[in-house]
Amino acid sequence: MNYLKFLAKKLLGGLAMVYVVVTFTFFLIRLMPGNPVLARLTSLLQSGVPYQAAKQQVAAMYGFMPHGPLIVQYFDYLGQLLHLNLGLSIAYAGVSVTHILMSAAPWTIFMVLLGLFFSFILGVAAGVVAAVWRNSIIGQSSTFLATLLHGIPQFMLALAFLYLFTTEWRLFPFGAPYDAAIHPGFSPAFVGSVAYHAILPILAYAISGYGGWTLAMKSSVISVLGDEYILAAELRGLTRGIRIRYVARNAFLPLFTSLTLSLGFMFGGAIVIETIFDYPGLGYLLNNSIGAQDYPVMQGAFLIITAAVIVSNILADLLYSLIDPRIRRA
Amino acid sequence: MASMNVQAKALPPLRRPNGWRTAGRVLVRKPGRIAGLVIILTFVLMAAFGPLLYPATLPSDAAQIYAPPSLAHPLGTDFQGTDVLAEIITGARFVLLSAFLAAFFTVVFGTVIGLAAGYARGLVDSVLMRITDVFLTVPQFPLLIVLSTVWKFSSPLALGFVLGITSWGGLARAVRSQTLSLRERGFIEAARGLGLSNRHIVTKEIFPNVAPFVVMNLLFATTGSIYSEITLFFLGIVPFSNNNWGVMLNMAFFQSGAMYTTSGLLYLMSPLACIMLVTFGVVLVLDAVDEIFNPRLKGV
Amino acid sequence: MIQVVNLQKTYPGTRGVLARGEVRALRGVTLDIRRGAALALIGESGCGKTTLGRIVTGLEAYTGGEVLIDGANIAGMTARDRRAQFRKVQLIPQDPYAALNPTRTIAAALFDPLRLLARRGGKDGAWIERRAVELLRLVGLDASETLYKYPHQLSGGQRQRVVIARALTVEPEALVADEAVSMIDVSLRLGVLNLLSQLRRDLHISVIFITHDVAAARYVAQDGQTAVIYRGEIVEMGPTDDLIQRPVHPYTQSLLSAVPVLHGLEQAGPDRFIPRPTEQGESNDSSSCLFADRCPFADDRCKAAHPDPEPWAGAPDDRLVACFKPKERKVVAVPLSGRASNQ
Amino acid sequence: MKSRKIKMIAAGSALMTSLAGLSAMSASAATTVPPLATIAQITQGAPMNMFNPNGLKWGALDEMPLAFPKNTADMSAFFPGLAKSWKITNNGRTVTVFLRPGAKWSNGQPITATDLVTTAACEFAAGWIWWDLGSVKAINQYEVQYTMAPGAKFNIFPFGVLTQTIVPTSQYAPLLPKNVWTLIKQSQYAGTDKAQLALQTKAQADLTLLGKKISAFAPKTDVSSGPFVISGVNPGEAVLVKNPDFYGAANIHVNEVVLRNYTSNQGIWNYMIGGQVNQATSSMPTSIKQRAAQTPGNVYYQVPSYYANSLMFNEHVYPYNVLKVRQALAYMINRNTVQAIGEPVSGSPVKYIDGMTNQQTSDTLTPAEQAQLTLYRYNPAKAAKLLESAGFKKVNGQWELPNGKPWTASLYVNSSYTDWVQGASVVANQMTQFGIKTSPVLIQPAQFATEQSQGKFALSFWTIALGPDVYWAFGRLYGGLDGYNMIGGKLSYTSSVSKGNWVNFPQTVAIPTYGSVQPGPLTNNLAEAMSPTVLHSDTAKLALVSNRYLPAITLWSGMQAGFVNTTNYTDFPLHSSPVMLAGVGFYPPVGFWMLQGYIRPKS
Repeated sequence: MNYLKFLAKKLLGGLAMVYVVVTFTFFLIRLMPGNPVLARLTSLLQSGVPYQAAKQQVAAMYGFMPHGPLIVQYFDYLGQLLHLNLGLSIAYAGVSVTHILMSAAPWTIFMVLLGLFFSFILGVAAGVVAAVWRNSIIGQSSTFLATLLHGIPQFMLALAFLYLFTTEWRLFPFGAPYDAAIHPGFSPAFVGSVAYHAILPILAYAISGYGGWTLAMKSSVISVLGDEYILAAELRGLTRGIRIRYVARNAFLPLFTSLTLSLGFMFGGAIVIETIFDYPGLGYLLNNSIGAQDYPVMQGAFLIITAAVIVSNILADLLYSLIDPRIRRA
Repeated sequence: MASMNVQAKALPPLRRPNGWRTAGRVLVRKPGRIAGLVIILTFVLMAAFGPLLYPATLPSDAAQIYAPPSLAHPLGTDFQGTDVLAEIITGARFVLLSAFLAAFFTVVFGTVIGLAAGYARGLVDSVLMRITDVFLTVPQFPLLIVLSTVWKFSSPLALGFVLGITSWGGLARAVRSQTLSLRERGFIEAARGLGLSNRHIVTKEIFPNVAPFVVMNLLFATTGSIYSEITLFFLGIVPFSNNNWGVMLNMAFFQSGAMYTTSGLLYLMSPLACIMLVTFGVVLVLDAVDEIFNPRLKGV
Repeated sequence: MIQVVNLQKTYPGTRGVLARGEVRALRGVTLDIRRGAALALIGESGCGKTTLGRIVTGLEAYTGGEVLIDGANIAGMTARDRRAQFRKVQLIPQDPYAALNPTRTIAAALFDPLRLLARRGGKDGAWIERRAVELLRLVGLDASETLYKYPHQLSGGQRQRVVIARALTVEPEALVADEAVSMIDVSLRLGVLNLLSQLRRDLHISVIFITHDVAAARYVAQDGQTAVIYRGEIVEMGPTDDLIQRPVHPYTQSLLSAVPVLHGLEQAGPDRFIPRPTEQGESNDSSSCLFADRCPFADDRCKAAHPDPEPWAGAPDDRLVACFKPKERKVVAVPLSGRASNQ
Repeated sequence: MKSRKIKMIAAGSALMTSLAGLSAMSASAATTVPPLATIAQITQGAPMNMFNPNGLKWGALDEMPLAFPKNTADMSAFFPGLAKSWKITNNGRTVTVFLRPGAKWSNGQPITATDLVTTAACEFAAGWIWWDLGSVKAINQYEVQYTMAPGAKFNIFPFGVLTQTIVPTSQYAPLLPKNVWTLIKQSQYAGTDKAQLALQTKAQADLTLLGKKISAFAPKTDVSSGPFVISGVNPGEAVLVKNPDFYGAANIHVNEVVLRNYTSNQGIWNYMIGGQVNQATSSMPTSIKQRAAQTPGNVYYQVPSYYANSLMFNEHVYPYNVLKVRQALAYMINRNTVQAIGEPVSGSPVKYIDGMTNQQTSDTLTPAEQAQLTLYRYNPAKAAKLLESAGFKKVNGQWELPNGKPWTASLYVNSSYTDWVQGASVVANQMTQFGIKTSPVLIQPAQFATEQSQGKFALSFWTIALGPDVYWAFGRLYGGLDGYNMIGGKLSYTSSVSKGNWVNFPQTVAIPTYGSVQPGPLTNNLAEAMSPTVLHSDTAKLALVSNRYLPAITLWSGMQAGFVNTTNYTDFPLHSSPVMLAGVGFYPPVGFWMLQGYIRPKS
């Protein structure tokens, strides 16, 4: 009963947030000074098409731009959105935005979540090590490594990986989510190819997030270590292993909340990482759509990134409430 | 030591503690902090005076493209034969100024909204927190990219403002929760009982208690903003006309392929190294902040 | 000076499936404290005495009844006027460390309210500092050793004196001391209690002393009144010494029974008793005596009707008691020498 | 470097083995030779439709034109494609195309005259006819006659006909309404009859709608007329396999082609240096050329190409409408330095600033005509003198406008063109050194395009002469951008920025020998003049106008440069082959090379 109420509240909150973002981008884009038709026209001219022909082509491509009062357009957009129709792309002349997004979204979501997963798991483990053995060389080097990695900007890591692993040593490919010769499906060849192509970006996500988790977990563990029940456990004579499990479990919970906050950051990082690796996900799409003034695609990409963050937030909240039931009553 | 004052009668000469002296003492207590301070000061000086040392546009020399390090060019030259060191020095102002402004705006928005929400509670609180939730949830970097389409934030002030307004959410939430707990503390009730104004209570009683946290966030936000702005320039999302470290990175990576040659590598690495150094300096100084603001160490 | 008429305070119950009931912290308390008088409020924790203190100092709103300060009804005042009225009643809280802002010096704490007064009275900055030093001397502190210090640099007793000095900055007419010495070292308590008595004498300030410590209440309010509160009601009230020597309400008697006996010097009163524990929680039914469930002397009438405070016939003075079966019982410890006080 | 690599490999041998396993798994193709890899732009969700601006169709790979133009000033030289031969009659107004009998689509159906007619209908609707086509008539299954619109004059009409890429009737005919040709006829009406004009308006609207439908059309499968057909596409890669139905399949020695996506030159460099593509072209700095040359198997090549990058003025903006200012800039910009940094590998500084590339100048102008042109050799002193004579003053090393205000400038470039960016950086630097404080401003491509055409940039970069035809060179100076457009068969002029004129060159100027000339109409005449002598004298006049009045300062003309990787494939045509002359405009060029019998896998 309570749980359903909690769930409903979260979902409603998420929907409200999506609505805010939709409204915001809708009006923002109507504010934009540029004219996509003109942009297309000039880029045709730039590529050598004579003026008259370019004009005619553009007229054919964009014969019908949205018109009517802003508020009518707005409700029309909302109505279309309910049918998951995000309009038509400008750069791809009439191809539906939803179609374009669907070809990009899975890659980003897959990589961001895996990257976050690895950085979180590894970071938390290293954080426990750094805290429990904080006076030994192992703990200190773990802290040092984390501090170092935490200070390296994400794009720097990505650049280093790109240089070292795609050109200098040529261990990994870049520029595609999988080998196009393989038919997509749940075949080992396809999964292998996807993994092979995604290793570098995922590594970049994971390593750039790792340091932060280690440091956070370390301080959380240290504060829990000071708590009285740990002392009591020690006095009861519990073994070290059990004590560490005790501590880790309780130190882990506060980190879980920051997990939801870090999602936005990770999706933001997608723009950098995907652009550097030419990995065709949402971030790459967003960046390119800005370059091409393809506002419907830009709007859609932004919306779907935000929606992904919101949905992941809700999932994380639900997961958290399963781990720590107190949260449901609060 | 003030407590050793033996003049008991009449109006004693009262000694006030000096905050700056304490801060200075705290900062030089550990060698790491001195190093951090030196790094930060170096870059601040670079930002303040660097552009004065060089002509407004640095000379280029087609005969010196990607020259190796030498006395004339300690960090070598770039794709058009311009001295990399000079670019680093003149480029510091934009980066640091806008990062500082961004941090400043972040902290101002975050603190004011957090304090207001936590102190006022009720409707004000819920409205402010819903707004905060939106800013917390919407990922900052994509938002910046979308905003860049309507807003050419290419001056340090505009860039600082837009970075600030997109990143105050976390701070506001933290300040609010601290304010909520401070609000229940005895001294706030006492102040209310004495009939002191709300403004007084918020600024004089609550704010000093969240100040160390706020200052720490100011430092964090500075490094965070450096990353964000450099990334914006690196990806070429903000139109740019002046030289700064982010522009250098964009030119090095996207335009001139500096990454692929040993001779060009310094051009790519120098701005990266500067970013790392600034971050490093901030991290080193950070642990002094708590001590400076901790009243237990004041007036000693 | 402070009049409280039928004061009620109800907290809304916590939301949720299980705990729904509201909490009635005060169920109609009537009091009248005159200028310069002393009143001790005693009762066990949770009885509502702290709530009463917070209401009369303006820190909390009430849900029924009236509060009059200097004859003026607080209800219906503008926020500004209300603040001015409540400034006359200052709270001395239990925890002197929490009551002082750790980030600010004693000077800052004293100057702020003084500045408020200075502005109103057209005084200058020098007056503020002079006045602060004066107030510190009044509470027995040396300004040169305390003024520019932080709270953590002072002892508990000093801190509580600073808190009192700060309360005095606004020239109050009454102080509400809520367990004001319970967190101070025992050795320093007497000094603070004496200070309160001295302020009452010298500055003609009323003192409301809220405590669960009978001895402290007796010390501060020895020439004043004591009221015993049980579950948001005054069950017995009267001149302090008389009430403590001759308690008539079974609840007062049970409280006094709990005062430890000094073995070898005293012996327990012969009628000492321990109230019955209640198993299924106390009834919230206002149509009976609230103590009836735990009272060993309760009969059917106590469970059928609610007693109101009435003058007790057994004393010449103005004693009130809310009990159907008021009876003097010997519960107070008696010195071993056999010399019973007041008898 | 090498020893480090070996160590690394030894250390990571376990990792390597597992990765080798992975890559072996992913290379599921049965061939032992990896597919031939090259670069292309592959966009998310784009349809396999050439009418889409980002469609997944690549010339000479999975689509075929009737013929391939040779990249020379002679606009009537072609390599045959789907057309076996052609006949140009009626003074260039009629072109008859003879299709290759036996040519088939990849679905096995023959390529016939019907496909050509369908293609023309689609082109009309989608606005692709820029070459004044009047009517199309299928003479028989393999013979189609194209006739220029009545009243139209367009001297490269045959070029327009023959460079058409053909789409399959089986896919596109269902999109077309039955009356499509009636609509096209109605839309072409040129008279004054009211009823006919009303019909024309309606027909044009209908065609626009149809064009939109055609541009957005997304076929389920690739029906190819070329040597390859798409077998798999993901957002970053496309795989094409050999089309066994292709008429010249016997000549094609490659079984599979992989197209790798790129978005910036940087991406191409990474592919080239990483040896991940067998062919790629890109503008590149010397360091990249040297680095890529170190990659095993990489061979550098370059092909002459017609383009000249230039500094373009918006003469709506003072002081750039002052001739002496433009001339001064021409003298103070050191074109050698600009080229050395902007396009060091394959560029050459422009010799005569005359609106054409070096190649075009030497192809079209006689030595005497060339001698008439001012050389604008780097000469800051002369530039200063010119400015002073125009009332400008140099104060404290900074030039001031005659009204006493300091002269500062922004030079706008498209941030995705690396050569522009670097070139602009040098030009701005030189201007600043000279005393005009100038900063380069980098702007994202589409925004750059929009704002440039809105006249927002006083100084910007622009590519002139995009192609061998002189009309294409001068059209980019005195055509639509200068307010001259063909409207209803008549040349009209506007000086308004809002209507597209952002060059704002004077309508009439005087030049030696020829006297007063009008560059706009002259340029239009370049497309219409049928007589070579007229063509020649018009070109000479326009070159002289461009040289004297400088609507733009051409900086360097370029070559198309790139690398081929010969590790797995051999027999690339490279420098010596005349085949290299074609394929410009056909990216990637490997398809065309293979058509000519080049490129074989190493066994």
